[in-house]
Amino acid sequence: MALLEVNNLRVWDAHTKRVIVHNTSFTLEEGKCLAIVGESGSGKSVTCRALAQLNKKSLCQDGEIHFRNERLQILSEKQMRKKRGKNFCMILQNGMTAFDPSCKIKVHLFETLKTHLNWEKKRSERKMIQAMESVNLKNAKEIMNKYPHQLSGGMLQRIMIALALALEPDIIIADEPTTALDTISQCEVMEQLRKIRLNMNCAIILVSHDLGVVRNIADEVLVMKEGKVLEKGDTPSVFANPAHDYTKYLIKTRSTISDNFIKLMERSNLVKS
Amino acid sequence: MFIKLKTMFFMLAAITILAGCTSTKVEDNKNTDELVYATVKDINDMNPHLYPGSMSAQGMVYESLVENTEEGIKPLLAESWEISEDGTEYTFHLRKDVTFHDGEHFNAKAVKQNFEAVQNNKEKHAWIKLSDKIKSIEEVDEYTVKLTLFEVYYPTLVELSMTRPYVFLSPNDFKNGETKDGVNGFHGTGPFKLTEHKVDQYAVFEANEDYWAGVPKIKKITAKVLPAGETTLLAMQKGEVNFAFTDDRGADSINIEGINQLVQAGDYQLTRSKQMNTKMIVANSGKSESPASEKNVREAIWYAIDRETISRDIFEGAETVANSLFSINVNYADVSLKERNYDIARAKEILENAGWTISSQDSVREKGGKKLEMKLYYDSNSPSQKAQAEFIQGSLKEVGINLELNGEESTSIANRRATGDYDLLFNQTWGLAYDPQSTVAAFTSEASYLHATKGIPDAEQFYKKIEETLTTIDEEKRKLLYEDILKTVHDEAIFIPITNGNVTVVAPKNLKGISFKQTQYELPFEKMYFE
Amino acid sequence: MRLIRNLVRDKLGITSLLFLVLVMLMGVFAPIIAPHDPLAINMPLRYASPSWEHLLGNDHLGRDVLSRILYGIRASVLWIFLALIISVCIGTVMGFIAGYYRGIVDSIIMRICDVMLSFPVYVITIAIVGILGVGLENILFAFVLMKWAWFARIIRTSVLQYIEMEYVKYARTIGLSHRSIILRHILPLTFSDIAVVASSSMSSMILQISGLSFLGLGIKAPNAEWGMMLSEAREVMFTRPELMIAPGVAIISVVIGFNFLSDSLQVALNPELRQPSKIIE
Amino acid sequence: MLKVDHVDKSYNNNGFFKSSSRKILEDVSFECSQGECLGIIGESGSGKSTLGRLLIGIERPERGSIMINGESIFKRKNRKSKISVVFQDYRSSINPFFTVEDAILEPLRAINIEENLAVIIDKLLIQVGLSPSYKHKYPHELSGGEAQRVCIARAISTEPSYILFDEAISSLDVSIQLQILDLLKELKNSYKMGYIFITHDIQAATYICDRLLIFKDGRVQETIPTKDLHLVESPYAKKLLKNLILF
Amino acid sequence: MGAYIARRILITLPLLLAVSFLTFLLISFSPVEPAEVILRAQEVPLITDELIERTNEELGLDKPFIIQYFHWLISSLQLDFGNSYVKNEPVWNLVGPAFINTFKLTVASTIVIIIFSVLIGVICAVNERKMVDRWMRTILFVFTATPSYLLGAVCIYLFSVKLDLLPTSGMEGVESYILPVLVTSLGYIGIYFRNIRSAMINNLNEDYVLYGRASGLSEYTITWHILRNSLQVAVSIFCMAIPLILGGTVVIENVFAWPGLGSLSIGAILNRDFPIIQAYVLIVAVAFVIFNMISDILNAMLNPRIRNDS
Repeated sequence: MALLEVNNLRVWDAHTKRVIVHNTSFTLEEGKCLAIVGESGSGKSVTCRALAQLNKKSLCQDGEIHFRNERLQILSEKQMRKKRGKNFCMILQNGMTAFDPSCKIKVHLFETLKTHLNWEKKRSERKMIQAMESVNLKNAKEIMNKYPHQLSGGMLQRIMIALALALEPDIIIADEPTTALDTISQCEVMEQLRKIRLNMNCAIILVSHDLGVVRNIADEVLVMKEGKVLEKGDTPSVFANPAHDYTKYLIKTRSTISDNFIKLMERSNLVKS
Repeated sequence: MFIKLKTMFFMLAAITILAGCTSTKVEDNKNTDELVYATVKDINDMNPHLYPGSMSAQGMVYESLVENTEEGIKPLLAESWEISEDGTEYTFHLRKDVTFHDGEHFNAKAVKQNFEAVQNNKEKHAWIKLSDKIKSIEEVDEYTVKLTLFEVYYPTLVELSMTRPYVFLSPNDFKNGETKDGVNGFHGTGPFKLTEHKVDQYAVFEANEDYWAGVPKIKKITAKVLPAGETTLLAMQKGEVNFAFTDDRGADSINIEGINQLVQAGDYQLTRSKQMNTKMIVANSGKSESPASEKNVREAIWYAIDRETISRDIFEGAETVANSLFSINVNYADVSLKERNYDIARAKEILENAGWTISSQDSVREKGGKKLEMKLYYDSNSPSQKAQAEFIQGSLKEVGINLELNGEESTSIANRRATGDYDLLFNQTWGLAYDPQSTVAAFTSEASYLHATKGIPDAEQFYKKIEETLTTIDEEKRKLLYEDILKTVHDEAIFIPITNGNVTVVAPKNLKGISFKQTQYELPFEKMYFE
Repeated sequence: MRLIRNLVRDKLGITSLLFLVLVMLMGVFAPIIAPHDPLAINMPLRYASPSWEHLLGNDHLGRDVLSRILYGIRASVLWIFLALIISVCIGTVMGFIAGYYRGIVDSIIMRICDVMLSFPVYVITIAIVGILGVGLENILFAFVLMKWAWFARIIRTSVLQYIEMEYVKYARTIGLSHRSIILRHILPLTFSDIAVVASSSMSSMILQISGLSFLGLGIKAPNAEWGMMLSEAREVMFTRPELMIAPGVAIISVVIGFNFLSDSLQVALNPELRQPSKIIE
Repeated sequence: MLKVDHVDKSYNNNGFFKSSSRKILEDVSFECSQGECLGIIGESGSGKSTLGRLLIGIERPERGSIMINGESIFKRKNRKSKISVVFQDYRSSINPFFTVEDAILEPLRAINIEENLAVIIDKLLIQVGLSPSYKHKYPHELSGGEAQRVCIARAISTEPSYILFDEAISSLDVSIQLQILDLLKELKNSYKMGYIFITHDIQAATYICDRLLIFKDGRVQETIPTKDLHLVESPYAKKLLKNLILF
Repeated sequence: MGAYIARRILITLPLLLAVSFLTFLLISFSPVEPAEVILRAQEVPLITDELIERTNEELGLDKPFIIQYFHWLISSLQLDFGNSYVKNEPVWNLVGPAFINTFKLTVASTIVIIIFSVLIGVICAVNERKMVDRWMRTILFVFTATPSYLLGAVCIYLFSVKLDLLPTSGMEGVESYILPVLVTSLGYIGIYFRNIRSAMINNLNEDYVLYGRASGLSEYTITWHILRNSLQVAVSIFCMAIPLILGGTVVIENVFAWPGLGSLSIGAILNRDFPIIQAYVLIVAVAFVIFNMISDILNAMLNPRIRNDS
């Protein structure tokens, strides 16, 4: 049984009637990682927000989304709200803006834990410290008492992962989690995502334009362009034998740059392939 | 959340409206023995020996030795008096049953102290010639005082009857025996006591239960500050205020049509005094660089003003056309003077003959490169003055005179009158008690009309005549002198009369006993009563 | 260009702009289009009701209200507009000097602005009228004196913002002169900011000046001005409330026009506000 | 030839009681010769953008000098037609009131070239792979890649001695990045200009640069020819390479 | 934080000094000789040169300008603004009560403004582009464009005369506050609710709102976060509203016969009573500067970026 099944998802702008995501269907198995790949404007973010019904009110969507055989569309906003966070956990691109700038980090964390697990502050704090330490954040208590602007993007990204860890969701939706980060933080964040998946056996939907990241972690790939799904399949086969011209093109450009690099580094043990 | 906010909003709105609805309705004044009158300005400093205060308020609280009535000078705080043969000694016999509001007894000592306090601040009272003439004041016995003058001064009693400064304040209120630097309280002998004063809001006067001439029937009078005319009208309509009258400065802020409507609605009555003063434009003959210094120009202006229309349309008939500085019911004013009726052609002709030529229709006349332009100042608190000014501006344009209008506060206008910094300004005579002697005396006073009259040919001679008029004891001679003086100013067209004004009272319909005094500044509230 | 294009797309904005231009033109050409002499006194027609001859009726001196409203545009809109332009010009120059050259000049100008901005406009206007006397010109003088600081500060901020734009950095890199950078790269953009601020402060100035005229501190009789016309009408507002309608509507509609224009300019200039919904990728 | 010599730069935090200053660049020295492409690699906060501002002469260092062909770049006339720049943010790189034509002509007009402008424009546009019909477009009508191409056309129009690329390809999609990099390679061969390529993307940098300069905390960690990249010695550079996510 | 506040207060001091100097300078431009004005205002009919000289001496007007300024400054600090030319009373006796009256009106209006602009702003923001939003904006748009005196007159006519609910003028009792406060507030609400609304809408598009939603937080919690951030902008605006209203009630005080600073100053102008004008300008300007300072400090307290970076 698929964990999540999406049939003919369509998203359009209510005012301009422009269709942003054309009939899109895919399934996500328990514990798997699905990557949605595409260049800017391909509608990949809108697609994954549509899953949790998080798009703006001016965007309409139809099509069927089944989560553990439950139709999400027929749920009330209140029921849906319960699913968010508990079942679907999101990780946003820019950690710097993802937390209320006028509150300490812990406010959001505790509010979320209180909402879903009804934990009181003490327990939340204890659990968060655990979770944060497991994503390599030291001085967790101190960090929680800071404001977003006092922390780096990589740290905030890892806090979001830690929160997901504490909530133990079924699906983590990671929207470009590495794009805004430095090379070193990128690597760390990817490491944590991989770890979380192993430890908790939760499924991941990863939205990214970075084929390197995708190839690294995803089991399946969905290639999108201008709101349409061009190709889907399991990662190795898509990368080895891309069916669509566009996929081929994407892979080729990416490999041109990195081949050059890899060739340079062949003689070294610095880079792991 | 949103629903909650909405309900919250509507609840708040509802509370606001409810608060409005449940607010206690203002007391109905119609059937009480209280009067609430509207005043444009605060009653101000009530010190009777200084000038900033409201005269109508001072008139309620303080009294003078004698009273000026239609029939002449009558006793007030002085029961009787004698004048010495040579006319320089006045002996007053005081009433014995008078107390000040603070319980202090009114006697010769109090009179002497008050007179001395006034005389010690003499320079401020220069406008009232008597202040210059007083030599001494003595206590003869407890209820007799003797006033000695340096020389004969015929308006002595008239000036003693004025609302200020020769009125009496309880000596307990004096500061170091003086009043010029402020006083400790405002205790007079009058029919009403000042009991509460909130600056720029209201002042409350209550009936003096110990008043020597009987307790006034109106128990409480409140002066409420309402700067804008239409607010007054509204307040009257609602009953927040139930009385209004032409105020101190003669500013008629209330719209006549509005009053008429109010009266027609049935709750109010309108009472007008007989002609009290003359409203006029004063031309500054002494300002040589101004065209107003030229007699022909002044005369042309006189001819160009359609006083009939002003009286009919702007005053809606409430004021009558005036043809001379004083109306003939004023003492000594019954002299035959040349009439100058509305005559545009005549005005043009006069100007043309005087050398003010016009190049085309709609342009301004010129003489020797100088344009025929003048500034007219009016009281910004008086809509009728503004309307008249605009009307006159239009008429003068027709004869080729350009008039610039400036609205200012009355104090500022008085200031201009005193410094001579004007071409033309609105003014009015001071009322029957003051006319003609005070007005004529004012021709020589810098504070008043000195600048205006300076341009009269042989002005020194003219001023001497005025001095003589006031000091002569020969009644016939005085009459002749007055005639001469009035003729001169009339011929010179310095005071361009417009209408004869009166005091207007709007009062509740059931208020009786509304009468007037000889001055436009006070009302005898003590004589009023509700039916 | 983009500005105009966007503005044209915004119906409300272009309508207000056209309306205001029309009003101003009517003010300029008042002598041609006004049916009567606004100063012609005609006492028999005192407070006459509207008629074909006098479409909006007559006032307390029988003057034609319509003509006075038309001539009133000059004092109520055109002169204020002129004062606004003068203060905008002073403010622009000062703001540019401060924002572009920074340093000590900036500090001095900004401190002066701080001091000027510590006085509410009403208060200074009242003080200046108190000193120089009543008159529209004194009020306008006070406004110019006070408002430039406000514009200077806004323009400085926007200069500081635009100076950080990459194309300005580029222009500096290739060695363009300060003059051409200001004229070609910064002024056109700040100009649009100025337009927004100026049009909204225009409406507040109209309201404030009409308020002062209403208090009798403004224009001198017999010249027509809407605030004064309202003040004249107020005296008879309970017997002839209809006299308040014409000047009241005139003020309200012009002020609304400027408000709408300011809003539309803001939208036209800010692409983020333009789209009804922005898709965040 | 561009020579950066012992440059220090710090920013003042103007406090009321004390003014503290924060060092952004410390003793930075390097050279870039004509026709060379030098990559400056640094993570965010390393001071590389400050360095960028110094290299285009719009800010001055506290200490040290930056010379082009022996003349200071902080004099306006020395920069004219010799230095150019392409920024990361293509949206604000072109004045929104300018057409593509205006934008490209700006540097040419600045050095008073008035002849044959129409021909030059067309040639430049073709050279950066755009159709000459683009010259009447406004910046907001261009896609990111197109805008960046216009910026490049503008940068090469005066054939400067060197061009600074300040994260010029970072905001573009990978496929576009490659196109731009190829274009730059091609242009370099035909114009023999020096490139200074500031980026955080070490892979892209190796694709185009001859020499790499590893930059951290305002200091040069290591300078190394690209072909010897695997021989880096500084611990930071090693860590950087280790953490790369490769394709 | 403490350092920030101290710094902000220290900056204010020279500004206050500059403001006071400018006030003094302004009045000294007056073309009329003060001594003469005083004497005239007291209706002293005959003014001699001697009298003027004596008055000048009494007032210290014969001293050099800068000394006059310091004298004035020092006595102003003790609330001694000299005597009113017209009423011959200490200025503070007149200005003080008037200031309190105006301040009462200001505070009442500010409270109403804050409550309603936040409420309406929030309602409009969460219902963006819906009926409520459109109607609210249209209605308030018209109110903002209406001259306050016209609005005042209409309100008096409607509520006081036609419905006979409220007093027309004066300041006796709570009900006399309603109309002046309403008229004062309406214009400002029309401006400020738009600020709140657009701040809310901007915040609605922030990532933290999305993340909050994605974390399954309730709309209530999210709205609270949005409001909290939007109010940061609003707090400083509201703080500035107090001195703005303080200096802008002139017209409304005239319409409702409110015995405040506005009425006092208009009277003072028309009587050329310069000490009162001077005190009025100074008091409002000082209030302006101080509230500006408070608004900055409040803003810093609410905004952790400023709070911690100082």
